[in-house]
Amino acid sequence: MNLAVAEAQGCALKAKDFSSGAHPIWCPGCGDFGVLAALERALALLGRPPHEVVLVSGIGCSSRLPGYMNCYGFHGVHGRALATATGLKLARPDLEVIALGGDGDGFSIGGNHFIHTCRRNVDMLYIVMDNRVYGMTKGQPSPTTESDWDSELIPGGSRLPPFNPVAMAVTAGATFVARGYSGDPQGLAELIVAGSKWPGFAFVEVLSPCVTFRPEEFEWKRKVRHDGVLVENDRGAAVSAALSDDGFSLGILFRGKGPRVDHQPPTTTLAAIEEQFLLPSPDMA
Amino acid sequence: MNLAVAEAQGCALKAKDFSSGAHPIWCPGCGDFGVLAALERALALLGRPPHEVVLVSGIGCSSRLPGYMNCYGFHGVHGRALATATGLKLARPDLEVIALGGDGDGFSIGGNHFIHTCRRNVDMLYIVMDNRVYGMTKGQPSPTTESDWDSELIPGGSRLPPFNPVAMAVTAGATFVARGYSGDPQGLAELIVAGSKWPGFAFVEVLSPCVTFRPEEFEWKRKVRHDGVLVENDRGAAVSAALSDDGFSLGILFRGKGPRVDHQPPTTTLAAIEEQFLLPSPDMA
Amino acid sequence: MGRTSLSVVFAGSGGSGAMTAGQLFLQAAAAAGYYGIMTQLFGAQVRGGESAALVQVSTEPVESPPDRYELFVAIDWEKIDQFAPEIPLDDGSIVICDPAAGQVPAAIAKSKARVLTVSFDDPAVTRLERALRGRRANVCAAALVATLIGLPSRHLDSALIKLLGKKSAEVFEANKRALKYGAQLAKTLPVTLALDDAAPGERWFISGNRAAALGALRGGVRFVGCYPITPATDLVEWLAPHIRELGGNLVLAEDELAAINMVLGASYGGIPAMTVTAGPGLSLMTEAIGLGVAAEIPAVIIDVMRAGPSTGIASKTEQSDLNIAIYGSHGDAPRIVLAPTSIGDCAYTTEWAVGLAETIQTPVLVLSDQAMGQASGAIPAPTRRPSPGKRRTETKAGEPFKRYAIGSDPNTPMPRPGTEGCEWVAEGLTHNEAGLPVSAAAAHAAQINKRAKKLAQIDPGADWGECWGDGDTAIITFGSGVAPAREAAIRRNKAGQATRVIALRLLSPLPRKALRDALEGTRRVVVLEQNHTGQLLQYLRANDAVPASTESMARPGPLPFRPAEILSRLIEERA
Amino acid sequence: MGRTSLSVVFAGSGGSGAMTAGQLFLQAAAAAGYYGIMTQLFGAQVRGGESAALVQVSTEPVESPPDRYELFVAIDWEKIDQFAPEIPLDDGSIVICDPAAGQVPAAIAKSKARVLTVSFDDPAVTRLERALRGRRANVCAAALVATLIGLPSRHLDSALIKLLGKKSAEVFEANKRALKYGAQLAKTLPVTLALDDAAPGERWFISGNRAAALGALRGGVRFVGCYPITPATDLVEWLAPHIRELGGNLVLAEDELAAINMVLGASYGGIPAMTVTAGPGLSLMTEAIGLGVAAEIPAVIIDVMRAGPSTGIASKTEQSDLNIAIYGSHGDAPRIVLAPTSIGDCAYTTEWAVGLAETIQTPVLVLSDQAMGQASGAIPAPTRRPSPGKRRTETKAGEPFKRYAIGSDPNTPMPRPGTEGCEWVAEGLTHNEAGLPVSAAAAHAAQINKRAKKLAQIDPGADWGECWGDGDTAIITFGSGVAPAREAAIRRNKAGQATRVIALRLLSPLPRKALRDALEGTRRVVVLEQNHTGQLLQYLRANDAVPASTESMARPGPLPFRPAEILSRLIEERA
Ligand SMILES: Cc1ncc(C[n+]2csc(CCOP(=O)(O)OP(=O)(O)O)c2C)c(N)n1
Ligand SMILES: Cc1ncc(C[n+]2csc(CCOP(=O)(O)OP(=O)(O)O)c2C)c(N)n1
Ligand code: SF4
Ligand code: SF4
Ligand SMILES: [Mg+2]
Ligand SMILES: [Mg+2]
Repeated sequence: MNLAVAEAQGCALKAKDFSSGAHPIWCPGCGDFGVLAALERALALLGRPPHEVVLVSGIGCSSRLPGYMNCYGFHGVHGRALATATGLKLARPDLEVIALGGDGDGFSIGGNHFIHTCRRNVDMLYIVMDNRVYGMTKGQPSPTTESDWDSELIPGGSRLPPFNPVAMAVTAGATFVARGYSGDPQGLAELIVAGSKWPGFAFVEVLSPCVTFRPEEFEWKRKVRHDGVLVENDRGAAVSAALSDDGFSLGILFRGKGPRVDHQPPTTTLAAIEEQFLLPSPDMA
Repeated sequence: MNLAVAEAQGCALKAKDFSSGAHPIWCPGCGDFGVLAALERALALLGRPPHEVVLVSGIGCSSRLPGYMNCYGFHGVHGRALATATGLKLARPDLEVIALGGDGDGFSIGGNHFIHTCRRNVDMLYIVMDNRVYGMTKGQPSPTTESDWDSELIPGGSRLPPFNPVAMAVTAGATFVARGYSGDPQGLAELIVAGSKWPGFAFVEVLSPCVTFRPEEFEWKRKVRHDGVLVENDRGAAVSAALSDDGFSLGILFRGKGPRVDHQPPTTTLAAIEEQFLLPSPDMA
Repeated sequence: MGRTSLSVVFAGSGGSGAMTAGQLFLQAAAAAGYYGIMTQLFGAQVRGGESAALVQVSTEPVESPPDRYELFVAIDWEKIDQFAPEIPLDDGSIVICDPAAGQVPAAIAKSKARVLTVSFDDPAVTRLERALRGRRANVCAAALVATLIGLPSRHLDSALIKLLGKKSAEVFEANKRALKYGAQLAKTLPVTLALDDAAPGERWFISGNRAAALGALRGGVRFVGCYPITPATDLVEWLAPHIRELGGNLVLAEDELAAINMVLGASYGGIPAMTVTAGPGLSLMTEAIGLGVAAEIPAVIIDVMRAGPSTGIASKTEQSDLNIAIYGSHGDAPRIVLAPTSIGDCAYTTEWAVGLAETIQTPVLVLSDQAMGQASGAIPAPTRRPSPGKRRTETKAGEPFKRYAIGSDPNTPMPRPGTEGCEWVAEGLTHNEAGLPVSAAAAHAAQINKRAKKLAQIDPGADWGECWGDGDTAIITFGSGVAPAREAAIRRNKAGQATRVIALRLLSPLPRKALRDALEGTRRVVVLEQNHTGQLLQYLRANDAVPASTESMARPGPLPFRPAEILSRLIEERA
Repeated sequence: MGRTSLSVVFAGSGGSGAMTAGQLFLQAAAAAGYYGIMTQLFGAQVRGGESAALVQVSTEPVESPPDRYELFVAIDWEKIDQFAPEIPLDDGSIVICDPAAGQVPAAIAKSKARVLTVSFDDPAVTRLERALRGRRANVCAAALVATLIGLPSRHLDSALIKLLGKKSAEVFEANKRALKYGAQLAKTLPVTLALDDAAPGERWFISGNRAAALGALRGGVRFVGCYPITPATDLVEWLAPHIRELGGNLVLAEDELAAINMVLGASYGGIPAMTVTAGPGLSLMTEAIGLGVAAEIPAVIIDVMRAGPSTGIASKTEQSDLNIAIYGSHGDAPRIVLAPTSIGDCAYTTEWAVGLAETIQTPVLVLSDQAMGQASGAIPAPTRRPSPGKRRTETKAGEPFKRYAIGSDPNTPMPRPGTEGCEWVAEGLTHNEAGLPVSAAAAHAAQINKRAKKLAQIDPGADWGECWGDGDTAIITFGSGVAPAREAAIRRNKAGQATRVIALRLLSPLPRKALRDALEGTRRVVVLEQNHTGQLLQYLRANDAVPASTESMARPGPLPFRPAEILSRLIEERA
């Protein structure tokens, strides 16, 4: 459903119902403002009321987002958002669980949880605000940083090939992979809605510029293209596309099959379980 | 160079020069015996004397291997072999550094180091003895375990798609990826030699049965095929091949380009560095 | 009055079935109404290596390791040198072995134990049958010892059915034959070890790890995130099917970092949650435990301690994780630490841990250990349960909800997500009452004080621990130190050296008042613990909770404390 | 004698350049031979938010925070409420501000400080120029204060060149004009704050973090594995290019687990290695630190402490990681913990840490803190260096080499890989002398004792810490508690209340004898530390190292201790 249409139809919830009103600590112009706006819109569209939504994040500028929204949230430790979200969703399948954070949080310290969450396919959404830098710690190269980006820590650049989030997610077993741009809140909101509705783990990489430490990312607005090609099921093809792409094509890039995690109702009682330990009263005869 | 030929030519070093003589704790018939034998042969062939070789491992049955060889070793904590090996190789580029361990050690708890080491392309070899189970802790499913493998912890199987080590390595940026089989020490030794000689990070997945907790892996000897196709540079094609393969094709499966890590000689002295802090003596006039 | 207990070892190489012998014997004795306990010794090999089952049976509850073993049954002698130093025998002990297995090795012979020989091979069984169906010397050995203590054969039969359950009828028959032969053998031996009748009473057959798992279920834990680690894995392996049967989840995480953070997530969702680990895993969890403290999220962490530091000895016991349990997160992150006082108490303490975590909204660590966790016992039924603890979730209507409000009750409501109008963010940064990150000193201090007050307000009542006796010598200990300390105290009391034992169930926050009361009237205080540095004593000193003259009786693992060791050290230290 | 010191705050909103003002002023004063220190306060915003530079200059070395600021220069008033509670002013203070920025806010006005107004906008600069080149009110403010203390303009010029270095000539000229205007403004104000002449002597301009980095280089560290974390990142950012210039490596790891394990790998290779982190990272490193202990691998871990627990307040100081530093690994894993006693001492202590790690072959933690690490000072040149420590690598010829041999010297040789005939395996499992994993109690105890002996044998000599004075009241403290404690003691001594200060550089193993000697003749002992639970005092109590009557003067961060606070608490507590 197109956002404009949805809003025209007068959905019950409005984007502003999801705003906490707190003032973000983000630098003026930070891409994360766009993500915040898109998320508010998307949630309004999804129609789940604020109290049924939980945002789970790690540590970083981007990970501050839950504090700026009106819904439940968990601002945990650096790199563990996906683990926390997985526990939450498995324990409370009735909630709308959205994990989010930065490229450092998700792909550096959190890299292991990323690949294993892709395999696990728990029904939740993961949004990474990828600015290709550790913003909060004031500008060090992250896994997605270009190999020649100059910084105090690594003058001249790391020379390492950047981590390709889309290709990694598909290889690791993700069933829904998309890329959005913070400067396009409308398109991004649509991706978020699609990801939330996806019955499994959905990963949305969002190009979200850090205007302070990566001012050159202003240029992204000229680089992004709405021409991402959706590959269905063929993981090899999706990885090939992601590896040869320049990383600026937007849209849903992959959808595939994965395991379904179902919640099982109780089948026994504690008393029945305890019985196995009870020794029969010996006949003393 | 073919091993038989090499040995016939009478290389200076013999496989037994690398044996410590310690009795492995492995169960009789464990695949890891074959890996040990292949490694000893390969090192003899490589021609680096034992004191220039360091084996770095984590924790698990397979990770016990360094104790059984006559060379330097580092039996560290669970999951961190690649980090330790990276530090060692960067600090001592003159040494032959080989990291090794199990599928649990490398792909579960160590998964983050695995993907980032693939990117970093430090010149060392990584051998994973993949038995698709946590052997040392007595039989729980690892990331590479088949989704329907029944265990005490997950009766009926995890239902998760197995982690594909070859595809993950290639996607993450590895420049040399191969697969060997512990029941074929000769072929495996050749892969190890090729990996060691590779000027960058080389990853060799070794199918190494756990006869105790996965007795069905005896069957692997009938499943493996020496028909792995070498893909050069085209990562997408290599990933596609790895994802569609049944996991039993042996050989070098991918070789590609990656960053080179060079050691820089000193260009200044400590005294010169200290100078920046010295305040000029104020003229008190 | 005749004999009231027997300690016996079944030992053998890989494949000899020594463990099965021990289990068969203990289960048969338990079926006959005896109390008992069995612990296991393994060789270095991952599986199929040599092993020994250490069993005690008794007319009274028994949990302390014996000073010495009265009976040693060698199913074979291979690699016995590996164990010999860990199995105390003396000239009053009896060794039963088969001459076909070779000479009694020096490591055993030097004990001067009396050697009795038997042939474990039933002459009525043909060679061919034996080759086809196995020797079953272990089953025979179990029956031999069971008969020696006077167990009727039906208990052996029922234990066999329990152990073999699903095996084929043929296998079963072969085993029954071995049982019968073993019983016959017993009659040929010139010894009698008949036990008095057992007292009636309800009892359970359970291990410490299973008891802890059960306690968690009783407390309401319905989510477990874990990563395998010895000696904690069998706890979750038992728990896995059962928590699922109760509608809960057990997730095998990719590592301990994921496990503990999954637990915090599930708990935030309102579901009591737990993880189970050992030292190395606990080290990895300390950051998230600090998050649980700061964000006030309930969580139970069971640490089945093993010998450290680092990977140490994975399969053997120690009590050296006390420091990290109490102090192991950065920042001021005080938390609750409990320790079970017996196998059965693993259920009680773990259930209490869940209740405390839920009411105090904070991580609670349970320090079990390998010796207690992996011992199976026929024990008095652990039916006593702590008073239940529930999370406070109801908010005051009309007032704007502040998750971290500063007020008279520091245990502020934590509504479950899904509750309308109470949306709150769990926050690990220094935060204000509403949970928003701030960096002001006043807010920082207010929240630190709030959390400290939660702990300070805990009134453990009688749950703080246990104190037996009122002697003027006191042994303070915890966990698997409790049983041998009690046995030592019983013997000293008999000898007129009045000794009391104080077992701390609540280690942190330290129950100062209860401990002070328990120490009332003592003239000598000794702290017994299984680690090198005397971690418990240092902790008690740090809290000014013991007299300056308090003595340390600390040594590292992995050997268990034996009552005689405690008695002799009590004499030595004084000298 | 005239004025010997001045404390001044430059405050302003994002983009106002308050920090630059502080730096410019301090560097100019330093160039003129004054000692000084500057710390920074930031708002919540990641960058460009409001900020304040807190500066002191003095004719004597100065490191203690002042009780109050004498001068407050508001470049503008935006968001001043964020800071006001952290900046003590009183009716003796002077506020300098521009009426164009609006009224003096209540939070400042309530201090009753005298308000002087100026216009930071040079009337000689046209509006257009100002719009094009910026206001440069900050540069003007710096020049104003510099002129008030009597600095010749050439020092301002040279400081400007140092700070702006590469900027364009145009920019440079605009700034010089602002300097000049500021100097003129000073002359219009009805105050004189002229400082006495500074004493001669070599001095350095350095921060605690840089000093620590330098100490590491001096000690021989040539490998660093790290992961960014505030407030430790600037340490590695300074270190990165320099360690590479010296032929070493600095690797940005994927996380702290990788960082510390890389360090152990590099160190095993024979290269002194280090990691640098803050609380959350340290929590993640505890498992590998335990490995370093067990496998006896040298490693230096610098923890620049910030307010905890959990993520806490990333940019602000606290001393609450003492517990985890000393106790934070599973098992018995005692380690060496040091704390620098001043900015300059960060170099000394870190160099000593490297030497200790290498000689004792074990991890050494250095507990710095944000207040010390991120303060820049013009300080006495830290030229004193500890005696160098080297790893023992030579083995005895002829004997078979055993890495973990038990003998008279517990510091057994650890040959570098590459050495023929000495092949050994670093082992984190309980091992025998040869390094092979074993599980016997005797070997376990032998290795634990070996490692304990290494620590027990450390003779720190005079390096254990410092003791100033011999008063009968003693303040024991560490890290950034030292400077304010010394200042408080100086004042008390002047008032006839003889007070000594004991600064522990070696925290673990506790230098019992030195501390006992330092406490000789005291009648009152107070432990000053910046955390909630009194971690240092508890640790001293655990070690029976202080009298029972010892008082705690502990409170959490993030505000620094000020001498007056210490003085008044010394009076209060007694009452
Ligand atoms: C365990 C731990 N290590 C390091 C840090 C420091 N840290 C905070 S945020 C961050 C990186 C943030 O980068 P990213 O996730 O990309 O978020 P951004 O700020 O760019 O949005 C780091 C390294 C921490 N808080 N905890
Ligand atoms: C931090 C930590 N967590 C868990 C363990 C327990 N553990 C030891 S080995 C192992 C898994 C071994 O599996 P794998 O690496 O596949 O080796 P294998 O035994 O199969 O060769 C685990 C979970 C540990 N030692 N340390
Ligand atoms: S530093 Fe970068 S990522 Fe962080 S708030 Fe500023 S612009 Fe955004
Ligand atoms: S348990 Fe499996 S992996 Fe371990 S030694 Fe035995 S066969 Fe090998
Ligand atoms: Mg980022
Ligand atoms: Mg395995």
